[in-house]
Amino acid sequence: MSGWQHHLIIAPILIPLAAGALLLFFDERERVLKAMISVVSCLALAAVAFNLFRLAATDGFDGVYLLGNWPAPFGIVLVVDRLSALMLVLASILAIPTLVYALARWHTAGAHFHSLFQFLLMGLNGAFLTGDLFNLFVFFEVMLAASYGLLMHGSGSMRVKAGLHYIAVNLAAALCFLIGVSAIYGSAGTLNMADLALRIGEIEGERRMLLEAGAGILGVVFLIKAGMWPLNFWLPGAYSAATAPVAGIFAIMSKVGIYVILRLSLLVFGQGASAGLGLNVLLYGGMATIAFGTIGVLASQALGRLASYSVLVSSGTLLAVLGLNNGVVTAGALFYMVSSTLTIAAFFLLIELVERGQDAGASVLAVTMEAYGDADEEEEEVEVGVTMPGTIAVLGICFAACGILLSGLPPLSGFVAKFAMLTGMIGTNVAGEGPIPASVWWIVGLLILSGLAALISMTRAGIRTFWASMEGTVPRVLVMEMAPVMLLIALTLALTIQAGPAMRYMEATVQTLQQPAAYIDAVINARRAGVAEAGGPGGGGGI
Amino acid sequence: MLPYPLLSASLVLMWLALNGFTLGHLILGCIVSVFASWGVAALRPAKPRLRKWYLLPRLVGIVLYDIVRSNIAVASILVRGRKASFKSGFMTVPLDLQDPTALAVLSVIVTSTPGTAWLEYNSLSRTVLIHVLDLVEEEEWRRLIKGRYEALLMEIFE
Amino acid sequence: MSHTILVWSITFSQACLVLAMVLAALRMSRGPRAQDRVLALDTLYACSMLLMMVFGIRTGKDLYFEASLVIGMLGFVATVALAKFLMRGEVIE
Amino acid sequence: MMDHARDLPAWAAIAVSVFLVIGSLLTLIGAVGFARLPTFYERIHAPTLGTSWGTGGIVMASMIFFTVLGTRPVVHEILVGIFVTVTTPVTLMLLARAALHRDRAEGNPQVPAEAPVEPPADEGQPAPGE
Amino acid sequence: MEFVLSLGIGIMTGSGVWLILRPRTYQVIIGLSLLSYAVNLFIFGVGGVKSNAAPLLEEGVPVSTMTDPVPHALVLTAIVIGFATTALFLVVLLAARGLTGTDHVDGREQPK
Amino acid sequence: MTGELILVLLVCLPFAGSLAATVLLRTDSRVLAARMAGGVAFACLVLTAMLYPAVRGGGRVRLDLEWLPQLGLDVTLRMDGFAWLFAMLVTGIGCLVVLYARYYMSEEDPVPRFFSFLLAFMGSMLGIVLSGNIILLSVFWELTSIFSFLLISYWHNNAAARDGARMALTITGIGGFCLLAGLLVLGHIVGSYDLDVVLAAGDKIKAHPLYLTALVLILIGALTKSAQVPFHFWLPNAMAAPTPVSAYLHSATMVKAGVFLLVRFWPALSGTYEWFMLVGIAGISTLLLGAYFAMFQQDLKGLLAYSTISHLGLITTLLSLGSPVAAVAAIFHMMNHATFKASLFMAAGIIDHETGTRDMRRLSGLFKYLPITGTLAMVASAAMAGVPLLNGFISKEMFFAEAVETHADSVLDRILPYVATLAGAFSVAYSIRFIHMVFFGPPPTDLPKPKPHEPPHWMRFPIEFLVLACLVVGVIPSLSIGPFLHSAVLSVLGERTPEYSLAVWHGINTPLIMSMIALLGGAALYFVMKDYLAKCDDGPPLFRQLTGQRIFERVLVTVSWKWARWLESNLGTRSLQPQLRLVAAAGLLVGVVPLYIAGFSPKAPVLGEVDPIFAVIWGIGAFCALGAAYQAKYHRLAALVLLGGAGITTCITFVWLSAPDLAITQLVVEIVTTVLLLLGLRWLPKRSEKVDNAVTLAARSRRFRDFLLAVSCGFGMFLFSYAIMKQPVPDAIASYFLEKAYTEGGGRNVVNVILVDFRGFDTMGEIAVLAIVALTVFALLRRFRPAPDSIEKPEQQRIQNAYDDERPERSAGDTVRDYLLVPSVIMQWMFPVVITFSIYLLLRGHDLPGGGFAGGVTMAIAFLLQYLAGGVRWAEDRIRILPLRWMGFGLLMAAATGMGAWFLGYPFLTTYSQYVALPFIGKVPAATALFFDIGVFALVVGATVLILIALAHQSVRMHRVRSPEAGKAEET
Repeated sequence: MSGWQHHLIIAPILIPLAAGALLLFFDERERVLKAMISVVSCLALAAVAFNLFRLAATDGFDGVYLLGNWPAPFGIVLVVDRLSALMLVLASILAIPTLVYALARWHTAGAHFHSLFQFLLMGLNGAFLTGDLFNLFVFFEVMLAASYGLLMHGSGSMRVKAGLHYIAVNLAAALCFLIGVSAIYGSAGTLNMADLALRIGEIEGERRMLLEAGAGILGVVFLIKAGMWPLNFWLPGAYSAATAPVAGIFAIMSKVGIYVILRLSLLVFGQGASAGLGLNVLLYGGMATIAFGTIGVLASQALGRLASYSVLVSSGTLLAVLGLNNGVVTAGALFYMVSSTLTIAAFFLLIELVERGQDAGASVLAVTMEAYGDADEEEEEVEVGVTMPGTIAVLGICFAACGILLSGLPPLSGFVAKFAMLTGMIGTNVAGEGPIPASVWWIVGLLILSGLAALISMTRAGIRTFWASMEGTVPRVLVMEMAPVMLLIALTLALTIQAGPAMRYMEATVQTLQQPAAYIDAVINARRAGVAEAGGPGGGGGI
Repeated sequence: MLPYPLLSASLVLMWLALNGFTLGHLILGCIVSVFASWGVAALRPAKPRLRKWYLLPRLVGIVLYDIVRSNIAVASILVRGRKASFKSGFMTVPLDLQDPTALAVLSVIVTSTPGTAWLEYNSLSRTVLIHVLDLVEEEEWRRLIKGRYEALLMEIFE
Repeated sequence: MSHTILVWSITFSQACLVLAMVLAALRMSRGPRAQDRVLALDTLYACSMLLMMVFGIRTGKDLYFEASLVIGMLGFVATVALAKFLMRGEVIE
Repeated sequence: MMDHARDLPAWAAIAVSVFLVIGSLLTLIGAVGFARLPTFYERIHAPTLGTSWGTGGIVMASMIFFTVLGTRPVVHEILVGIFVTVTTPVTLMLLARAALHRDRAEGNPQVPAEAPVEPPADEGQPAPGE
Repeated sequence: MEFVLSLGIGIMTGSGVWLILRPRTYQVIIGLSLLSYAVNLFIFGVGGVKSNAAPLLEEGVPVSTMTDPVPHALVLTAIVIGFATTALFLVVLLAARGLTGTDHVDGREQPK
Repeated sequence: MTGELILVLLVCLPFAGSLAATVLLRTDSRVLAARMAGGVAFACLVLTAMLYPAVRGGGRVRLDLEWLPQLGLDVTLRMDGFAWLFAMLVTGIGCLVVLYARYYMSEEDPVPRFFSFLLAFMGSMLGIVLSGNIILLSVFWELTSIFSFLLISYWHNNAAARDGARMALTITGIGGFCLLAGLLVLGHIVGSYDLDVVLAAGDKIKAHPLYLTALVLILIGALTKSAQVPFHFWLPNAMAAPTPVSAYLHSATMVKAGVFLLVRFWPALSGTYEWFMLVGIAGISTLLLGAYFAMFQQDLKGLLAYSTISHLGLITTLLSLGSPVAAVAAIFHMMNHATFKASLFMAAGIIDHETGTRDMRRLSGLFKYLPITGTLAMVASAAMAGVPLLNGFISKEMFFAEAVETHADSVLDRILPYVATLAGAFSVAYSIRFIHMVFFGPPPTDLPKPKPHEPPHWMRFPIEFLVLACLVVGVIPSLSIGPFLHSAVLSVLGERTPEYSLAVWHGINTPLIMSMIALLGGAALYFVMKDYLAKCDDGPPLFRQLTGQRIFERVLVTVSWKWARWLESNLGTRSLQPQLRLVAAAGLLVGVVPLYIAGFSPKAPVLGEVDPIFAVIWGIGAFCALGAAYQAKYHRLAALVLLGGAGITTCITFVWLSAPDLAITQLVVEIVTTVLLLLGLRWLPKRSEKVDNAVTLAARSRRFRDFLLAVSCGFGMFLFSYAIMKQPVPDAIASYFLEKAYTEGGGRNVVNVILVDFRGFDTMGEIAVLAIVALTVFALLRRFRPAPDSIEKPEQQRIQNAYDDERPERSAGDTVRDYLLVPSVIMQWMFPVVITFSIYLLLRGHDLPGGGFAGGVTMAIAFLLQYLAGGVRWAEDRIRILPLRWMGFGLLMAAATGMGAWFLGYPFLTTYSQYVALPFIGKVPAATALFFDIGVFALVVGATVLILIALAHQSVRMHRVRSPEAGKAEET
């Protein structure tokens, strides 16, 4: 592998960082330039992510990047494996449509949208790539800080109130994160995940107990992020208050928690004495989350809340399914994660367009509301959209597609995802493996119910928005706003058609996750550049 | 280049005091002090005219001595506690000093001397309100401030 | 002998400073008014600064000097802000 | 404890001890006064013991100690002294003035009113802005 | 040492938790500050507490006597992030106060 | 053309046509759309017909395409005789419906959309028929639900259409989900989703413990789709659809999908007692109730809808019996029902179209106006009634024959003949009613369209064709439908194919007698009830109030709305406090439970170890923390000051426990935080202790709970930290850092080397956080609006300004000028000093305590001091800080330093350090880490200043009315 390719691993962090920093040099009025920088960065990011994705699937790829050229347990490492590459691709795929959507109008609703957006991407990518617990904390904070800014982008009472709750809960979570990480450091003496996985077997007695307590506290943090009931009440408020493009990119934020849980539970707690730590919490918590999300989906009147509760359903599904700790099901869950992230993003983007049509004055009102009380904001151009023929039809089709995706109906990827998980639980893949445990039946029931609830809610909402109130008024929608939604839906369609290859990737991913030895080995024995001897552990490593 | 030579020199001294004396640090200190004095130049403070800067050490000496003296005085009052009969109070002292820097120096002297505290300067009436812990003889204090410090400061600054 | 004196005097002086801090803390909680509390905080800062310097003597390292210098040089900023808040109701006008 | 200081000459040890005791005692006395004096305006005098010679004593002690120990002049502690001396008046002044304002606003009779408008007659004043 | 420090951490945590459960935004921000002190000290204490063993390399001082520098670095990062988030939370609570007119954490007064 | 290709085309063509129709969204393309749809449907019909040779005599065509092979989900298309027959039905009736709709739809309707949905529906239906993979089948199954929803709600401005469509979707959706689950369980049992494999594994399935589960789930799917009791009620409500839709969905396709499924899985699932009971009860009750309800409908389409339900019940009943002959009858009746019901719907549509109403109470004597349609309708309804020489008669005969047979020897067996006869009588009654009330009797009086006349010929053509089919099949069954039926039966039953004969005349036997009884009884029944029926309300007498629809809607609203809302608000919360409480409790729980489980017992502290001075310091710290907690509600400033006290304790602790870097950083941060909070304090509302001290009991208990939680958290944290501190330090990575810091990192301050080198990446992230927060703060404050009660200047300023204003000799602002006169001088002169100090901290960081962060904050304090001294205007008049530039520069500098290593072939952030010999000066340490630290420094300065100044600007901004440069803190 040539040298420059190896540096690609850090590019997903550096590109948005540099773009975000560069954006600071330009005044808010240079909108076009800022937008250009942002778009170029996102495109570059996508190119890099796809490249890494491709590389991660090839054999013999050295996905470990030693920052500062320090050997593994001491310095910080970035690790690209199939899972992190998948998440990178997902994030960058999501970034482009949401950014384009934002360029239509929202990026002018407040200061520094583009910088914050880039920093959010940086935080996301960092969280996906890092192989170090404390570095994970740092990137969590980067991501969260940017999300605070983005959530309140556009200001307004709703957003700020939601932002207050969101920040307060996340600050408490951040403190827990610190406690957890330091407890792990105090009991295991390392921060590197791979090293931790190595050491965990040797830790005994009180130190093991402290380690497990630390891991538990850490788990609470990730569950807060992932939105497990009853730690998820911040989520509907926050997501539904955010502007459409922000909510769109937030779709992947709750998946970060899932990602980390998946990563740590299989890497560190996959084997050995602490194996399966907290799996039951995931299982039952996940089921409770599905139930709560389902209830919320039914109880939501506003589309934004409906979408937010769909996020919870999706999180709950993933948590519960991960709690089963079954390879085939986990592969299905990965597929589901990709599919539901795209779906929810598309839905959040769509909601704004749809609701714009509900009240003829709404779009103007939204703009004035944004600008209210602010002296130095130049006036928004009122004519933001053009009434296109067929707008309603396109919106309606997209809405129906979202409904189909959310409720897991064919022919889009929501069905394939649900099927992939279900078949792993009760279908052919467990044929003849004895009786099916009760918890699986519960999950199956909840999954079906949640799909049904989404169906009921979405028809209710769709009928209300498209057929009962939209008569005569056609929302003003720009092609630039419609295209991202359609792109995302098209992606789910592509995912459906290419379900076979996609599932193969997911299965391979799960296989690598289930054999953490290779990961650990790659990290610990990663070669330092320019150092003659293989970068083994230093004097104090004690490995 | 060097709008405030005295300040720059002091900064170099401070730098050397912090880092220890080496040639390298002397050069670095000079660079830093030039940089810092540009910063202060941007603030455009009222530039003090130090007429008789050689009187400064004398002032410092007097003040240090007075501080020692009043330290003892105040400490004894406090140590005696409730038995001490002291009468604290406010007094107004008219001032002739005009230069803000000189006023600042005076205020530092008055306040860092235990037992007296500079409360309020009135630029219209050009008086200062001082609170004294042991206000036995008001004129005594006034004389102390005007004669002992203000006169010297007037000499140095104006 | 002289060493013993030094040890004792250091201990004594630390005790004095800590006691002073206790008194300042008491004043801080008792008030009765905001300016008393602010002044108490200022005193607390000063005492901690001295305590750190004594600690430096005790350990024979001047690593802790910067911390005391920070208090000496910048500690007043917080107090100034507090005082200005009391006087003007806002810190920066 | 204090093994590093065993080589310290006796005179230095005693000088350091004396300065330490003086400095900390003065600070303590100031704090006692601060805690016990009845009015705010009296209380503002007390901490100045700590910030003047209290600090001074400890600074001196530290300087002597490190100079003798390290056999090179260590003077940076003097900066602490200088800055404390320069900045303490600022805080006291601002605080006291704020207290004065509050007392006046509440009509507390024990504080003097704003200074009279006319400058005292015995002042021959140069024109402002000269 | 450990006992005193952990007791202190406990008390700070208790006060902080009490405050973040209060309904006023200002209480919450003070509580978060207290909690971040406690957490910083906790991280700090994880490396083991040693007096006079600063991790600054000097000739003749064996490194084995020095305290663990890693928690220090972690605390430094945590302090910075804590400062940043406090600032952010403050501004958000001000904004919320401005927009809703109340300093209740939910943006409206609790019905009595 | 190969069979495989035809299969693909059959499924794809309709969808392609559907997509093409959406392109023709313009309304003037209605004819074009109709032609295209007709063409597609006809092509499908032809294609299907072409496959007949391949499926004749039990043959099958099969196509496998990989989709998700790992999970057993493939695109397997498979056509056998039964599928062929059904596909013919779907495509054939599809053609006719398109033709009919071409004339039926009015000018205003967006016709392309209609045809688009219709074709898509046809495609889905063909998909169900042709699926060779049971999961693929459920895919198409759900698609039919979705498209039927869109078709039923085609006239969506009509509330009834919307509700009907939604109900259809909900019910069939539920069914679809259950079906999927059932099919998965089936897959679990069989180990494959391939239809052929599943069908071959009938015995294995029936013996499996999960058989009942699978059966129930699949049956729910099938019965909902086929509108069987108790899921029948969606079908009548779906009659709000345009008539072509009803004709298509409710005769040949949608509702037939359910029975199709039953037939499809008949070999694998049927024949057990469970099957017989479940399917039988549903079928029999549907048969009877549907027929009974149909009699009392006043809506033409309603009558037909209930009749459909009843006929489907008949088919279901036949299938429940488990005998091969009954299955043959079921398949046969499926075909027959489709023909006559489609024609009847179309006839009803014509009547509706011509008269403007479908209410039988208003219709009368139409035969005069619509003679041809009337005749056709009469024949069709005769077929529905089971009149001899029509196709309905033959299959009904077969049903009666089966009904008298004994099957599972249960109560069902005994009642079945009577039920069948009764239902037959009802069906005769409503058929007669349909004809008699509409076409005979006095001329109509209050028709919305007064002059009905015959429709265009091509609109009537489909009916003519279908009626002809009824006749042909009815007269010469074995010559017409016989061979096709046989290959269908063969493909379903395989070896179990029974002997049966399709003949009109079997001699006088029990079924014939039953038929006669039903015919005569039905006629009699109608003429008895004629007068009542002519006037009565819609719906059957006993059940009029108890309509499934209403119950369903109530239940749906209750469960999915009322209960959901109640649950949501009770299981969730929108307040912050409970959330934080939960976070704290969760943290406590997971932190303490392991300790408890492991039986943790803390080592008792040794008193001698405790340094009393340190203990006293912590006494102060704890005191301050508690004080802050106590005071924060009413005495904010006191709380702030006490917080400062707690902070200084922390600093001393850092000093005491060997962390000078931390102490410095904590101190500077402490100062900035205090100022920050003070800046914010100005905008908070006044709060006095007196106002709200009426504490309710609830509040008191809440407080007590919080207090307990806080105390336990504190105690837990105490235990936890004590445990962890008492733990011997593990063999940590620390020793590596201590050893390599100087030799490889080039610095003596190990903490700083970690920060800028070993773990420099953390620092980069951390400064990014700071930058982000600064940006957010700035963005938020640009939109800042203070609450009304804090817009005014603070009280103090008002008093002081009033004082200045009162006195003529004073100008405004004199007080503050005097106040700051002396302090500001000192603060100004401190400016260069602090700057020097900050640079000092920055430069020495690598070797001694300090570093970029502490230096940066110090620098920011230097700026802050000037703002404090002179106010915003004064300061900005003199110093122009461009915080955003500082931040951008800092970030880029840090990143660029890291990237510099690339050019030497090293990874990001690899540092390089060396001693450089300079003239006069000697060796100077030069590490690239310094540049990184400079980046940190610049960013911290920029971010801190931006945060503070943006906040400070608010005071100024509020007093300035819309002046152009307001809020542009970035430029100052």
